[in-house]
Amino acid sequence: MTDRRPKVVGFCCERHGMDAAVLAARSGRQYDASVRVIQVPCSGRVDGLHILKAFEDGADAVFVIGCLEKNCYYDTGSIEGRKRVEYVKGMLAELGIEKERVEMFNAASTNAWAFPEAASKMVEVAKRLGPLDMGGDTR
Amino acid sequence: MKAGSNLEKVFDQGLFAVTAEIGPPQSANPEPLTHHAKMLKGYADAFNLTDNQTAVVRLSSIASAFIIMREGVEPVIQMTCRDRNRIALQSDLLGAAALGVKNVLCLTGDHQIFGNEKGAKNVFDFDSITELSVFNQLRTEGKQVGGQVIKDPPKVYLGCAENPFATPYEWRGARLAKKVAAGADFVQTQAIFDMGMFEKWMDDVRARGLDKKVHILAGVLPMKTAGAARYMKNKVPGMIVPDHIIDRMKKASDPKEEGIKLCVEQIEVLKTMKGVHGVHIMAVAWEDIVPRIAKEAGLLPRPSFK
Amino acid sequence: MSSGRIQVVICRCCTESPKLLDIAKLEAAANDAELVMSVKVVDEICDGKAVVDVAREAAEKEIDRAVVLACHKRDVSPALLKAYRRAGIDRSMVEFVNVREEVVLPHVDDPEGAQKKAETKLKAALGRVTMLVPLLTETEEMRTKNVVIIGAGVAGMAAAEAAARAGAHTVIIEKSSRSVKAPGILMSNTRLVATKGTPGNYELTIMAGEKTEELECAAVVVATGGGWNSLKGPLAKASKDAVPLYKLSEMLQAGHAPKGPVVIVDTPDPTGKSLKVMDFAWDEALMTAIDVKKKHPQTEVFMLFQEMRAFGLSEITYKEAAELGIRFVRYDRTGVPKVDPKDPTKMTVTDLAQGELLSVRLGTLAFAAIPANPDNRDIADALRIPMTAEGGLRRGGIQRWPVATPRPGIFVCGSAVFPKSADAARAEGEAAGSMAAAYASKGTVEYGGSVAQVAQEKCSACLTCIRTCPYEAPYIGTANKVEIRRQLCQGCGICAGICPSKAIELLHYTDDQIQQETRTMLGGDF
Amino acid sequence: MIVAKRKPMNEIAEMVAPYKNITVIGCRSCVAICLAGGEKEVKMAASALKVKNRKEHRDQQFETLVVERQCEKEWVKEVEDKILGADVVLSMACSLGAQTIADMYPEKTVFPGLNTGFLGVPEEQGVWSEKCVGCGDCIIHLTGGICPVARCAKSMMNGPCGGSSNGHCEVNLDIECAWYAIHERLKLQKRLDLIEKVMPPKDWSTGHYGGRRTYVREDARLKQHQKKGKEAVQ
Amino acid sequence: MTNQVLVVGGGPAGLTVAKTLVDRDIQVVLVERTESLGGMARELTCKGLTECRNCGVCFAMDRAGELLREPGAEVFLLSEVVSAQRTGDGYKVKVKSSPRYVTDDCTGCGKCVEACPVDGKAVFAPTGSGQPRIHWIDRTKCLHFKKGKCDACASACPTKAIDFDDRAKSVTRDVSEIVYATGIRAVDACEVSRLGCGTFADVVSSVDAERILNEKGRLVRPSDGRPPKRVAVLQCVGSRSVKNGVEYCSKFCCKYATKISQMMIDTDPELNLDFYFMDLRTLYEPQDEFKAWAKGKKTVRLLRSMPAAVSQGPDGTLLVRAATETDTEVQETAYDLVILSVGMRPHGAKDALAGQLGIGADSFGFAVADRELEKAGVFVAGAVSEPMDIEEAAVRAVATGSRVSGRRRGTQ
Repeated sequence: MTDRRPKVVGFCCERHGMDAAVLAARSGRQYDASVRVIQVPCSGRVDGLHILKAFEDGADAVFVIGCLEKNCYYDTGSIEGRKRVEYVKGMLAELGIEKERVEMFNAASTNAWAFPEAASKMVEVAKRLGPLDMGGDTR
Repeated sequence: MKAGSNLEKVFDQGLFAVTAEIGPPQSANPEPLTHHAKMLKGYADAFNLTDNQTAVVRLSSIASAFIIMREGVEPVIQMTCRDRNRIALQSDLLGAAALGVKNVLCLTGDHQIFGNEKGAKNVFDFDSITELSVFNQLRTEGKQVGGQVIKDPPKVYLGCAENPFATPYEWRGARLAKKVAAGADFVQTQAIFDMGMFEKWMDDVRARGLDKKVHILAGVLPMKTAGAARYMKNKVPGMIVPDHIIDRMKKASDPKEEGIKLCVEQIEVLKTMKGVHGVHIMAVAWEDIVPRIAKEAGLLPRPSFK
Repeated sequence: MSSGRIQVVICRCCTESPKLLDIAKLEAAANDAELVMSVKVVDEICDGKAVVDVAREAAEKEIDRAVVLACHKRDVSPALLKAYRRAGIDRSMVEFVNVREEVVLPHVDDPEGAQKKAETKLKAALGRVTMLVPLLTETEEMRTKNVVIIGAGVAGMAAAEAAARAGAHTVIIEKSSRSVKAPGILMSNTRLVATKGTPGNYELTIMAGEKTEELECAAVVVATGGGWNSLKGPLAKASKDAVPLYKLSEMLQAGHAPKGPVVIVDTPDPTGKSLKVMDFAWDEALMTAIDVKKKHPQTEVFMLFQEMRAFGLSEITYKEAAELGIRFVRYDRTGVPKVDPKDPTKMTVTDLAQGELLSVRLGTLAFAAIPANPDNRDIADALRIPMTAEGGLRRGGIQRWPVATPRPGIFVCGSAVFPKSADAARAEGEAAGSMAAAYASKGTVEYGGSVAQVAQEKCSACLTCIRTCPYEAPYIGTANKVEIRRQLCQGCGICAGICPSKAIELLHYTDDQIQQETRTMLGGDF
Repeated sequence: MIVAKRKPMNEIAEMVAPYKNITVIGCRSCVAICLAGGEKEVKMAASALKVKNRKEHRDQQFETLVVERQCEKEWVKEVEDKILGADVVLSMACSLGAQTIADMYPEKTVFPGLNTGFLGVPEEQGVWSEKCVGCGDCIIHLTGGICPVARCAKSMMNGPCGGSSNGHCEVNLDIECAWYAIHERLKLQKRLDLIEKVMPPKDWSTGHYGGRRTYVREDARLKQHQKKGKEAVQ
Repeated sequence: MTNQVLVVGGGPAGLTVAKTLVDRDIQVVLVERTESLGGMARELTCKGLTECRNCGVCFAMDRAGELLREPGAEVFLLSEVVSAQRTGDGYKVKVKSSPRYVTDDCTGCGKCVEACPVDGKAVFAPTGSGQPRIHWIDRTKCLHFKKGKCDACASACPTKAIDFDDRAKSVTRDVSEIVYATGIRAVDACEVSRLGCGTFADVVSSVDAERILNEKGRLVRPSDGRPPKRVAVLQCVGSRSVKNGVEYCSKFCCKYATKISQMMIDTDPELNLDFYFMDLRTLYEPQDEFKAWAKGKKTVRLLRSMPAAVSQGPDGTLLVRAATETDTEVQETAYDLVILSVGMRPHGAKDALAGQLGIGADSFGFAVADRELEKAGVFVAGAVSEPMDIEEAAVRAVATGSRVSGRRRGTQ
């Protein structure tokens, strides 16, 4: 374990994902600065490769946040997004890396709690499991 | 006379034949076989020796046949296409015949997935029908699949199985016709519970005139519990058990007795059915019940030929 | 690749209050960055003077791309982009960084972290902006002002009127021979067969009677309605006097007296085994029942239902019906209505409210079940629009406009989606009609921008993108490789994310751009 | 097409663990189409291994590339330097690709990244099913265009067996019984006569059981005089 | 500016009409009585966690955000239309806006609220997810105005966004049409006295429940802020009743109540939830969909019964007394939280402005505007005219919008 601040990447869709984040910000809701938001047009744009690369480049936890399923601006995008996340979870698990380090979240433009909760949850996960390169979970 | 087996004689005399099953043990111990042979002698005309049934490794059917013959009981050896290619099948046929086995039942065989050797590589060089045709050619013309002609071809009486309750139902008569064309002398059917459906099949069979060409042994299966009935209805593919039968077993105070009663009733019906030349009693793992069923169904005494 | 002449704009209004960030540091960082030719710190980027000032310097310094540190890009005044365009900088070459809502506001308690984050975001944006390419947007003329409405029912007619009112040329396609007075053209005995073309210029293939015709249109409104009250099911089979509800009401309107007692059952298949229903025509059922009672007070009327869904003001109708002495019987799967096989005029049902087995004489038996319209399948196929599990036509998510489908210019309304009261269906029709007309009245469609692009030499033509795209944008082109119909591409990037050969890139969100930005953001220590 | 599927990452990781420089090579044909070994999967596999290495502080170099058809020497040759430069090659193609590389560079260790499954078709996006076993003697003109050898669990020539229940196979009730399907198809075509007569035992010698097969087309083959470079030398 | 369209009310209907018109290049003046746009939708929660449950809240709020950015729309908050005079084929309307005392430098951090010494506070964040996210001061409560001193909020504000010098404004506009979309009020659950509303802290109305869910994403007890383990949802509180509340069915309550129930279970699968109802009227959804869902959850019970009373047990838990559906025996069941699913009443149909414009009201108080009135340029939109949910309000508003623009084409 180490006191190095965890690094979390959040791929955030430009639509309800970002709308929720903005509403949260304007409502004075806080989350850890270590969360790096990468904007994508739709969570369906996120490629499993982007998630893995983020880990390669130093992320300790990664999340994708998009519109609610069945209410995705791009109709089926957030369903695709979730599938990509699930696939990566599988690959990591096979390699003995905690799959909790990747999550998919859905948000609606009107729930101010959604983005900060997702972000904080992942920061908490990253802290609990420890930085990836510090071996993380040593089981 | 094709093989001069006891079973063949019974048919030739136009008598109502009875066959039953003896499951070989999962061991090298011949004892259970001799035990069953002694116990069942005289209650049926011939006994099927299953060939690694449901793909579970058992004492080989040919060896089993030889063992029960020592007790003066006539075997029907089952030969599946699952584990042997055409070389092994033909050689085993010659071997069996040489040991004095006269009845052979040709089967495709259960898939290994059902057994205790799931990782096995199956063969299925033949299916039951090609197997029949090959054996038929071998016994009549002494000609192997490959074309080689042999001296002293095997004298065997060829049988097959047919399931009237598997889909597509309308094709089942036609399929029997293929087996007859391939050289089947007798056929043992899947266990019958839905009489109506079996009747339908028989109509088709009679319409095709098959009852004249092949001896039909209707399969019956005594059940011990309602659970068994339900299991067969739901879990065994190609098996149809009407609800009224399940109910009957459920309601019964003594299911075992009910099962026997049911079986006997079925035999009574089958005895009177045109084109049915006998019954095949499948008392799986319940061999000792066969004498009683045979008796209560009025199938005794069995004829003997010197 | 790093080229270009960059201008960095920092809006104090967005980044400075509350005093959290050290703007000077940001400014310095910007100045130190390579390729940065101009750094402007303005009090309010939304202020006209600031915009002019920024644009002037951009022009002087021959800036070709810009990074703007402010708030959410859609809140930044469009004036800035206009000014930039005049200065020769395409909107697509401007990278906005939402410092306000992504850095300042969520991290007020962590100035140090926020500062580092802001600086890293600037760095990432500078990296991104050098990778940007000008995006081409094209406009296509709509060849017609036609709005085609499918179905001349309640919703369809309302749609036609609304569309006509808004100045569209309306063409109504009606599969039956029904002829009604409608604005524009009405083609009865006509079905939709197939659709080609792109939004704003759809080419419909229709079957008018026996002959096939091509019909061009700018937009389409689907108003095929629900299925008629169904007669499929054991109850209908059992009784020869069974009629669908609408027949009963027609009969009453025609002045005929129904054979009493009148029994209205929600569905002819109460166990739901053979008939898949969407909903029940409860408004109509109640009105018909009342109609019977009013015209023939002596006639007994029963209504058998599993759930009395008298929405909104129909509750009042419901009460009225009860007061008129109509007997309401609620049942469930455990005691469904049965017609006596020996006596087809006798029906029994377990009345849950009374907890008794009720036996009713059948004079007239009517059913209110509305299954999905069987035509929906063909319509959905022809228009390439999705369907619901119940067999209705599916709209886009509610965050889009309520009557819109995922395909631009195609709208669905009324009971084709889910059964509705006539009044609600009319309103939906009106809404859909006006949306379609508004779409058609634009006269042009703009497309392009951040769309998908195929590197054909990499494409394995595996069809994955074609199967996955919600918009039918990818197709197999003449080279037997995938091409993108730019008019259909909405820029979601689903195809780019799923392509197994990495042959598809979404402009401005290429793998390089996304990974580069991620790497830079992770580089910062905060 | 050939349908394959990625080996579990832990198996792959184990195989490559002892090596420093690893070249991962995918293929743009079948395995790309069945989403197992295209550029995306190649890069993801490499990236996933790097993530593991980051966790375990192991240092490995990965080179990722994709060739048009890994089963053909010429295509492989194009990336020869990358192969020779590596300690080990991880082939993300079907075993044909992997073996092609292995045969071309006998001194190189080549690991299979995929499990090669079968000859099949995509039933729907994400679902593939086996339709042919390459028996070398096609008979589907007799069976309504449905291959019993590949699609019947017992490769029967005279099906369906007694296990066919409601048109499904006893071995796997989710799968249709091939012979039931054949019957329905031929009934539709009014050609049931095709399966009324006994079909003779199949001659398996044309298939794999006849020994490893080589097809030769003399007209297509290059004559000695036509060959260039070292091919020309016996 | 002339020939604008006046939209009265910034709820789902008003917003949708306004956006529809703006999209058709018609200038809009939108007047909202409260401090932010969104109407009822501000207080309602999105009811999906992973999957959208189609409640329409986001649709309304997204329009609110868009409209505030629209150059073609003039939005007046904390404002009222004090008069509307017929002029030719249009109207001259007078709009009076109360001061907000907070500028748009407000970042919504809420430090001012913390600082405010008034109990019950005098400075507020915008209701729920209302737009814009700018706080406001209620002059009638604020010490600065009552006592002439106190600037606690001003000194607490990190962005100096408090402006006590803000003044009331009043403007006049010439408009060609007026859309009346004043919306609804939730029925006060306390009108039904027997159910413990107002008496027990943990008996809340469905609107309160939605407010909590919207704010926290999960339901907690008002009394101790802890998540409840046993929840009762009571339908038709103040609806379908001649005695208390309203006589008609409010239409959306079943839809929203079933969906927040599903949301509660999604957030806490352990939660025991009892759903009391008379008839299950889930809008535009197959009638047994919710039943099927409930069947699949071990902890959910659907009870067809209208509870007689809510009392408090010795251990402080809430006891709901209700006749069981099957037999007539009465049972008492204990809960930590009781949600009273309230209906709606039309709002503003009887206001002076409505009278001036010739808008009538039916026996239930729903606004009535016939086509004649529409010819004169007065339109009614949204739930003020009849019970409806957000989606239907939006759809009907688009329809209204099309008639408004249609009239303009006609008159031009």
